[in-house]
Amino acid sequence: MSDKKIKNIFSKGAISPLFIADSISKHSSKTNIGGHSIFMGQVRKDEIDGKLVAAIEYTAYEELALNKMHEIREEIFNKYPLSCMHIHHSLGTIKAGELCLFVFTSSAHRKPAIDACTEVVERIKAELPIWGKEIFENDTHQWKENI
Amino acid sequence: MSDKKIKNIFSKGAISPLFIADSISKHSSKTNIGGHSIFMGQVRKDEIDGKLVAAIEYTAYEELALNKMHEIREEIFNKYPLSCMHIHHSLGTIKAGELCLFVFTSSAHRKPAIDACTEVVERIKAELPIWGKEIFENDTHQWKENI
Amino acid sequence: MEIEVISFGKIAEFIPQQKISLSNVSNTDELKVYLEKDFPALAGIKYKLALNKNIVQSTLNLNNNDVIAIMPPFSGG
Amino acid sequence: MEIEVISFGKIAEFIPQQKISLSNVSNTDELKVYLEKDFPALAGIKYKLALNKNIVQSTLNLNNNDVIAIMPPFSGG
Repeated sequence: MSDKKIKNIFSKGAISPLFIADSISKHSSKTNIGGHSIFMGQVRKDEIDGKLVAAIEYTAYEELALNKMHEIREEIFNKYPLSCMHIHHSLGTIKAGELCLFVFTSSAHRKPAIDACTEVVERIKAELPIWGKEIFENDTHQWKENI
Repeated sequence: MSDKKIKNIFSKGAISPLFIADSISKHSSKTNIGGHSIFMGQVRKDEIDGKLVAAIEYTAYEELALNKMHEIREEIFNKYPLSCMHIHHSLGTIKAGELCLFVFTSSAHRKPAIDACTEVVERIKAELPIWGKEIFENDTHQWKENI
Repeated sequence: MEIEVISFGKIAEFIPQQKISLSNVSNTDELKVYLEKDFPALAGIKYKLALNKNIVQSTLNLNNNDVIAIMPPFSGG
Repeated sequence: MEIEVISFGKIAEFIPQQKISLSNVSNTDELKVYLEKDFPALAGIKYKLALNKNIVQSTLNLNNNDVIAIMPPFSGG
């Protein structure tokens, strides 16, 4: 593994659209970029057995997740000619309609940005030790499982 | 073709990150959405024969482009279970580092949003009568061609 | 018959918008031959025609007052 | 030897963080048998172990003061 600094991807609470706008703005000085790809995960108000999901409470094994994300980041940068990659995942309680995941990749041409973004999203869901507890409007809960 | 209203995708000048943030925010009330995919095109400061691209000036055969975009939109909505799709393309002079294309798709689960976004970007580039004139820093120009 | 010609991108640099009176030209294939003779620069480049705001896929008959657009390869996005 | 056990997600609802003294358990495979006997609810669900912050792919030997995490299927994103 390289000696690059391990970046934190976690922050408490929902990801705000203004944070995303700010992140996009910061790339206007990188004039070698031609394409940006973004994926955002939003908490759904699913109905399960007649109960509505009010929020998802996210917890993680943070140190393991950050190590794993670091590995994924290195592999993706080796695989695709990317200019940048930014990942943010919420912890704590995120209400239905709010954003809990933000993946942002940029490259000179569109294809690497798009392919890397998709691959990172898949790997985050499959490989990072993060758990979502779906909290229903009546305060009962069930644990989400990625399929 | 359906009788849905033809939407305008064109606007003068660069697409601002705040416009994108606003567009994202508007989806927080759509609590059946679980995934959003965004593609943004940014003008590159390419170096061509020793000259740097300062801006791209976009023109379009607007009526034909909007009719074609309407067709593409209908086909994409028939092909993927999308909640929303928003497309914005700049006209006029867009400086290097600024955004000229914004494609935004949303669906309950991630895959349709991601696949539809990618497909729409490809089709916009291949099928819409839009032309980019690369203006160099010394005021000469050349016409861009999508490969 | 008279048709209106509009053009875009690099083609607009040498074919300005204009009305053209045609004789012995009845369809879009014949029009291409006519245009490439009248505007030799057109012969060397790839282009598509649109007839009354529809892209011409295979040859179409022309009528008086039709609008023909001459379009170089697209480069949006 | 003594190991520390931490747990996550739904598993944290029935296995709280704790120190466990082990005898006759030397690797992660034997630990799984031990845990599933001590916490029968674990036997019915899918889970992975991590040893000192590394996901256990195949059996690993245990040492005194190791930290074992018990993790149900991930559901981030």
